[in-house]
Amino acid sequence: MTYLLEARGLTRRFGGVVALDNLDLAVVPNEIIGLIGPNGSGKTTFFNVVTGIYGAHGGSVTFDGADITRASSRAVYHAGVSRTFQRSRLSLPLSIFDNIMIGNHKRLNQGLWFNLVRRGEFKREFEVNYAAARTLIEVFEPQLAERMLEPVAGLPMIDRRRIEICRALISQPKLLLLDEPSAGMTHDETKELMDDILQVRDLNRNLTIVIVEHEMGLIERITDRCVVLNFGRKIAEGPYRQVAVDRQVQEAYLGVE
Amino acid sequence: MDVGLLSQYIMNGLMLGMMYTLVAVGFTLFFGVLDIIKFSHGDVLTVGAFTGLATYIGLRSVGVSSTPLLLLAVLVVAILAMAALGMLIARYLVLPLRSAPALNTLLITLMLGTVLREMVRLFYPQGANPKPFPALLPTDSINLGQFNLRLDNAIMLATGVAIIVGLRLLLNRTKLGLAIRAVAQDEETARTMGINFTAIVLITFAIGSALAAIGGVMNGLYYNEINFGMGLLLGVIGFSAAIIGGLGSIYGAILGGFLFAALQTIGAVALPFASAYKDVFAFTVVIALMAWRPTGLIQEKISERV
Amino acid sequence: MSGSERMPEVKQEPQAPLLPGVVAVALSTAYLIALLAVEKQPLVIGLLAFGIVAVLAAHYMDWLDPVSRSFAEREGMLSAYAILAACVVAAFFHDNHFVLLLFVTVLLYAVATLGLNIEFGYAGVLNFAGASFFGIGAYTSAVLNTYTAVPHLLVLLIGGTLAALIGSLLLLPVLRTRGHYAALVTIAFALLLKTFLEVNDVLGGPQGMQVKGMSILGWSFNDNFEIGKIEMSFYLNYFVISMLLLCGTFVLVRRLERSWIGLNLDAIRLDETAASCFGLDIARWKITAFVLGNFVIGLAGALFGMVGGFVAPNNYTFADSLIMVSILLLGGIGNPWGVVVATFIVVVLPEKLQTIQEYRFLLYALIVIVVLLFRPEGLLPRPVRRYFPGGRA
Amino acid sequence: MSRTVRQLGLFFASALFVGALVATAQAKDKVKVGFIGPLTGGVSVNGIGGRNSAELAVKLRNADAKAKYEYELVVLDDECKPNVAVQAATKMAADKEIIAGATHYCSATAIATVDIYHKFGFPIIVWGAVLPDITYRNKYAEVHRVNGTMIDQNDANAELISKLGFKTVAVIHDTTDYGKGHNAYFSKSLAKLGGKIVGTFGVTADQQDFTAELTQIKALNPEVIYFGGLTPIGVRVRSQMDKLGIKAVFDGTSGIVSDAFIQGLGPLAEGALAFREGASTEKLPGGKFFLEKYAAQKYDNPPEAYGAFSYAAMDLILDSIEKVGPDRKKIIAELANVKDRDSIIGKITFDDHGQNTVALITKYVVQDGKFVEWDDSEYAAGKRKLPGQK
Repeated sequence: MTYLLEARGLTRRFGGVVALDNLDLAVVPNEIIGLIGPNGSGKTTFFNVVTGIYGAHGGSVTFDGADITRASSRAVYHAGVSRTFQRSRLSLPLSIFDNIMIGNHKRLNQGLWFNLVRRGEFKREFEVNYAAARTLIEVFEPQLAERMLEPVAGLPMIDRRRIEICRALISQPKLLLLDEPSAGMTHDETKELMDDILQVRDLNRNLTIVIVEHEMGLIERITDRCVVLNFGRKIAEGPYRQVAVDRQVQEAYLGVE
Repeated sequence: MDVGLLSQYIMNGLMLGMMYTLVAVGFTLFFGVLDIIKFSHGDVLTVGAFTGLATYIGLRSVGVSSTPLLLLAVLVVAILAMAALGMLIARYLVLPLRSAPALNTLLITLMLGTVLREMVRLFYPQGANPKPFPALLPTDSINLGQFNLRLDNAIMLATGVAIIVGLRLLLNRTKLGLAIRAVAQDEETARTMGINFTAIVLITFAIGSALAAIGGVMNGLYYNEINFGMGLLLGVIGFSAAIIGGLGSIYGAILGGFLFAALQTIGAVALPFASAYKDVFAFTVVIALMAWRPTGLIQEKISERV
Repeated sequence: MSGSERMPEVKQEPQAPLLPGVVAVALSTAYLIALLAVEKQPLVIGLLAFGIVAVLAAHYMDWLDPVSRSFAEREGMLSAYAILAACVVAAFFHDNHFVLLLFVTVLLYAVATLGLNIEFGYAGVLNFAGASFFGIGAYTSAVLNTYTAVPHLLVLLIGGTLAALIGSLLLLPVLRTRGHYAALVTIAFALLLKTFLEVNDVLGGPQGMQVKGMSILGWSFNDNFEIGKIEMSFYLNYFVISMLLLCGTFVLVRRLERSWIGLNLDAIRLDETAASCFGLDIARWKITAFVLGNFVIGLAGALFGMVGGFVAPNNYTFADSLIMVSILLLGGIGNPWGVVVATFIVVVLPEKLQTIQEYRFLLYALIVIVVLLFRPEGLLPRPVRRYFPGGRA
Repeated sequence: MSRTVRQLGLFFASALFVGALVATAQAKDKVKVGFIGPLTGGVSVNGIGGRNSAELAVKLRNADAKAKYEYELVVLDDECKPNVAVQAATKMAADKEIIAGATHYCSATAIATVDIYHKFGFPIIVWGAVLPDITYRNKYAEVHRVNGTMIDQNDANAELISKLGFKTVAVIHDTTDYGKGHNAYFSKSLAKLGGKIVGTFGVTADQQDFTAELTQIKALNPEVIYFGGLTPIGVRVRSQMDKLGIKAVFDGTSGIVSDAFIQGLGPLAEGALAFREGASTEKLPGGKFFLEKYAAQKYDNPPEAYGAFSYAAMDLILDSIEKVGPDRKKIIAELANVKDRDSIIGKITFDDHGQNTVALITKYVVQDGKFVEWDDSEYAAGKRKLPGQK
């Protein structure tokens, strides 16, 4: 079968530390994969290597049939991968709308002439995208749709997460990488957020999601499949129930060797 | 080129390099502990030099005439005064701005520099004019062919080296040095280690400013003239030196200081065009260096958490 | 998508009234005229004190909010009034060479600072060599007006282009460096250029060069002229063209900010990594901002060269670049209105305070320090972006 | 009874007289005149000396009951920098209230501003700058000068050092028009007398370190170092010569004739040569009068070398205003036909370029911390010798 995302023997080192150790990981279209493992097991590093923030020291990554191992962050985004960050990286002084539009970069006309001179056409494009952003954020929190032009600096964590996810979704990517969406949120908030994400996914069936998460309840509930990392190596793979009972996994989490 | 002549040029270059280094080390110390650039540093040097001169004139007027005594007094007063000034600046201008964007700190300290400079110009008697600075060191000299070695220059050079070595020892061998390096590494851990952050910052600023004072006096002794504007260019050059060396690294500052002096000297003598172009040459090389090594010659570790 | 029937209205806030803005413009015009007219130092100081008190009072009475709101939403209209006001001031001093020169200086410094604003107000590209690019423009008009017959309007464009081109030599280091390291690149360039102008004979060395005044289609800008029977200062010519330049730049900067490009620049300034993860081409936008900014600065410089009639290296030192930067921070980074207001303060204040002539730099530096300490966002902080102010988002 | 009448008459007469006086005193309307010079920076002593002297002229005039107007002196600082000077000049010329001005000690500033005075039709008299071009490059009716140009002083300079038997000279000059001018005229006159220039070095006016240039000069080993520049860098060059152990005659120009030069160098100044057009102040026709009046004002600065010229320039302006009234155009016309006009610096005659012709050149040598006229010095008498003098 063809994979949407496929990593073969992916390796990344930081000085002496091996963050990714010859990792094989394949993602089938339209599935939701949970990427789990103890802290420092290389989950986030995997995202950073895939999205071109870090280069790989070995192995390869293909996305949608194209090799993106050496691709820049830009290229990866344009290929249809977008992500959220473990520590929210919104532009705080900018408005909700602006932050979402940053995620929409590839669908906005970036021409100097268009932006500076053809204000009429620009306005039309603006209104279309404004509407799109509203529709999207309303799925998460109708309140926010009324505050589109307020800076995000004043908003609570949950709202920032929502905006960050909207920023990742607005460009209708093929693959969404969620890096610990639950970080800094209560259990209920997380649950709510996930339901919203699934709702979006129902609107856009061919969205594939890789999610890094510590909330095992959440993983169990939404993932089709899990991949467990430890010291940058894959130690287990399969449905959550199955990997949850795996001895190696339990040892990894308990830190027994 | 004639050997004597060559050694003369080298001597000139070394003297310049020493003064630049003294300034650059200050910049790099401040950056180390606070990650900020205190741009008024060059003008602290000016104030130091003028404090020294004022001390000299004052003591002469009360009849002190022994040169060594005068020299000692000039140095001590200048150093103490600048150390105090440095602490005040840190306490009331730099520390309160920790949360503000780096650009604000940069601009405020630049403006502070203007304030100091203007104060000297306006409130020091006839401060707008260049002031003769007494030669307090023995000026005997030996002529070796084209090379004229002056005792005072030799002494200054030796002093400079001693100071820098001393600073290294202070930073590496003493508890204080350990504390400073801890703060430079990571403020939080330093605090948890029970280090009084504010105190360390103040002390660091005191040390850096004291170095500036020494640099100022040295400048006066070398050129036998000081003026209210001398700090501006020295400050910028010191900053450049610290940067091309690599901010936060003492060795970087030293390397940068002497490198810049070398560039100027080479620009003045070894290049086809007129010696007046030496600064153009030096700064061109600086810019080229930045393009080649964007974080300085002695690289700062940058690890960005994503 | 289903956006068509739900039009993108912001919450239905009522259109802010025009009046407060108009009143504000009128009052400040009157104040400006008074300030420029009085010579007696006690009066000047009195006026300044009054001005400060008045603004503070208005601030605490919350009279400023309606003003800022009507500026936010009726900007087009109020800009027109502001231009009108400027013309009133100019007309009032129609035969006073010096005041008009001062006024023109303000306008052109404002243009240059707007250019700077594109660079680090939006893209966050540090530039401590503003005065140098200003100088490149000025020297261009000096050389071209002296040795060639290039039409002067073209000379202005060439000045801008040259500034942009020479600036491009710095692109590599500017793009590769960050923070203080980036600052050094432009600082080094500022010193380099000044020394170069000083030691290089072709361009007059420290002695500088005379610049022929502007003349378009035989209309010489350096001659006084008469309207009816009234003698007009020749600086009125320069006022007109500088005003046009300022308006043009203002519109450019506004449109830039209120477009996807403005958004890109902000995104890059605030978080390069995140920006590149959403497909932004960091280098492309930094280059756009740096080149465009320097072009604007050079343009202003070229015109200012002709106004002043003289260029010398000492006009374009690192210290002068700092003045531009402090105008930007005083006014409030990213806010063009702030730039204009701050330019008036920074340029006019020292000129009017002649009694403390000696102390004016000291005072000026202190003011900047105080403002930055107590109002780090500047006098007029930049408001959050509205693409189409007034009613619609 | 007749006595009372007489007394009454006397009373009324005196009353009338007083009244008249008061009336005239009130009737006097204010006229603004300007002064520009370097009040800050390295040569400020000369600027302040000039300012005081101009002020003195105004004060004396205002004290004079016969004067038609009451004068107010507007003083601006040119910092000896062309760009600052241009701003100051524009400011003064743009102010219609100011009728005329005595302007500039530094040639670099004077040459930069002449076009502005012309543009605004503002009559000025240069009181200190010596560059010929100031009056001779253009033929501006607005521009005049009471002091002489640098041409004659460089002839005298070259003549003296060759008379003393010096053959090889290295030239250091600042790269403003002032320094370049000196370099050009000196080199020309020296060549005529068969002297040899072994090297020429242009330096910028705010340069601090000259060791690079001087080390090169040391290798050339000249007998004389000619310095075409002003006091501040003059001081630096001389003291750094000593640092590098260069034993050559320091041969300066009018730009270093100021007490600041000697204060700056102390004993090192000994034996430095300098030249100035015009007699030294005390030997001027009105020199004694001027120095007395100046001393009476208790200024804390001496008038310096060009104070007398500044006084003369301002006095000439005031005379003209008294004669034709406060009107720029008329003043220009009036100054155009100044011929054999008596002044404290001797007869003033403006040629068609507005240049006063000053024949006499004074040669100075520093002796025991003073600028002494060469002919009265122990060096001329042979009691002392310049370095390397045979």
